[in-house]
Amino acid sequence: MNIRYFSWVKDKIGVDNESISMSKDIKTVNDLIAHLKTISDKHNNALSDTSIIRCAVNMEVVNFDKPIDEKDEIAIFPPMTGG
Amino acid sequence: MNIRYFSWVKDKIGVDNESISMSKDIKTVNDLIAHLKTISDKHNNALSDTSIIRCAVNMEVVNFDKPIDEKDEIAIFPPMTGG
Amino acid sequence: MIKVQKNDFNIGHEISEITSKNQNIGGISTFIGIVRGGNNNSLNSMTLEHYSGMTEKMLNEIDNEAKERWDLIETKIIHRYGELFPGDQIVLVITASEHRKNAIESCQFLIDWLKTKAPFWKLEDSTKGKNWVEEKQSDLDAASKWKS
Amino acid sequence: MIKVQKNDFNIGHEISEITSKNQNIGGISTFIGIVRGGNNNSLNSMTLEHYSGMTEKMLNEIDNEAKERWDLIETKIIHRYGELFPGDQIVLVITASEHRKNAIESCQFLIDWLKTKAPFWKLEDSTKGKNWVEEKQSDLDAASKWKS
Repeated sequence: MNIRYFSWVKDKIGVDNESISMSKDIKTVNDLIAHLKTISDKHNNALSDTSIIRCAVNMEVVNFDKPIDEKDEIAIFPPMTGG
Repeated sequence: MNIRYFSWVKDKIGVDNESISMSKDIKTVNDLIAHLKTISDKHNNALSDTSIIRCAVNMEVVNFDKPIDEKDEIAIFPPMTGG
Repeated sequence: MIKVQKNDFNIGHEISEITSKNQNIGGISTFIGIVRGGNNNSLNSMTLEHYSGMTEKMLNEIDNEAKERWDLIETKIIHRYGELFPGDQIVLVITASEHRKNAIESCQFLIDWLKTKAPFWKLEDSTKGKNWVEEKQSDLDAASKWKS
Repeated sequence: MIKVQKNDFNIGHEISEITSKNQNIGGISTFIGIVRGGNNNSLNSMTLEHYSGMTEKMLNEIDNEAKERWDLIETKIIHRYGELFPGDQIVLVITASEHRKNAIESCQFLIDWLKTKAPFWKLEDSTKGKNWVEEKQSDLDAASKWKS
């Protein structure tokens, strides 16, 4: 599963995208974030405060209880500041 | 006293301005309009429905009880439709 | 700043004049009023009559009131008069501020007030003949919501 | 219509494109967002990162929603990305309608939504270093008032 990062989430993790292997335990965005936090201190630090983390599945911002699977395009980023 | 007319008030009266001699009876805009209506049928027709008549004294829209005197610049017109 | 003129205006030029002089603008709102034509519209032309002198006075008053009510860096009102044709620009309002809310609200305020407070009268010349445009209740309602 | 681009835009040109194709426009509202500089501002540049693909998707969705909620003849959203400098234009919203109320309200709606729903992130480079701009509560409040 490929995951894209933007803004300071990208800066803190240090890459703008990465592939992780899916496991049966990762059923929702919540599960994914919990898993990502175990990868490294950088991941844990970047994703520690989920109140300022947003997730898009297939280019649509979703709640963290959203079910995901391997074919989904996942992106994780801070609140958007367009305009 | 010089009076300017605009829009259909001007069209109905037939002139865009005219001078009338002030009398002691003309103390307010109301008095002036009552006087103007006696000048001709055209005046009477143009000014018959005061709900759609506005008056500016010295370039400021006023209520019809506004006192006026000979030095004032008077204009009579329909509701404005700018913008 | 206000202008009452026969000539057309160019929005790009008018905005540049503002942005070139002010470094702290974060948002610019504009409104352009246009003579509607086309479709089933039988309008040939629209002639704007105005009360020269009073127009400038009223526009300056409205402009100053906007600057008192909102934190604005610059404002501009350009209102044309004379004979205009379908598609022609009638009026331009520009408001510039640090934060967008002030520009957006004051731009709406200015155009709402112009509709009922600026001494212009519109004579439509259409296939049905010549007709002075009447005041609209919706315009009075729009203006009245800004009463302070 | 939406455009996501690195290049600058010209408001006069963008408006002409709309008015030349539509004969029944009575009012055009626009909003331009600009990189604030000057005064005590220590900003060197602002870099807009965006999620290519999702940006176009979101802008199209917002644009379509505006057309559903208001009677509009045409809309245009142009949003830039990349490195911008104080005074540079960031975003342009144009809405055109027969009657001004629809253009004015929908223009405000669009810019309010862009602030919190378009996948852009702003990196400020100032004398204090580099800093990602944080979401503002005032922007969330502005967007939430349009919830249908």
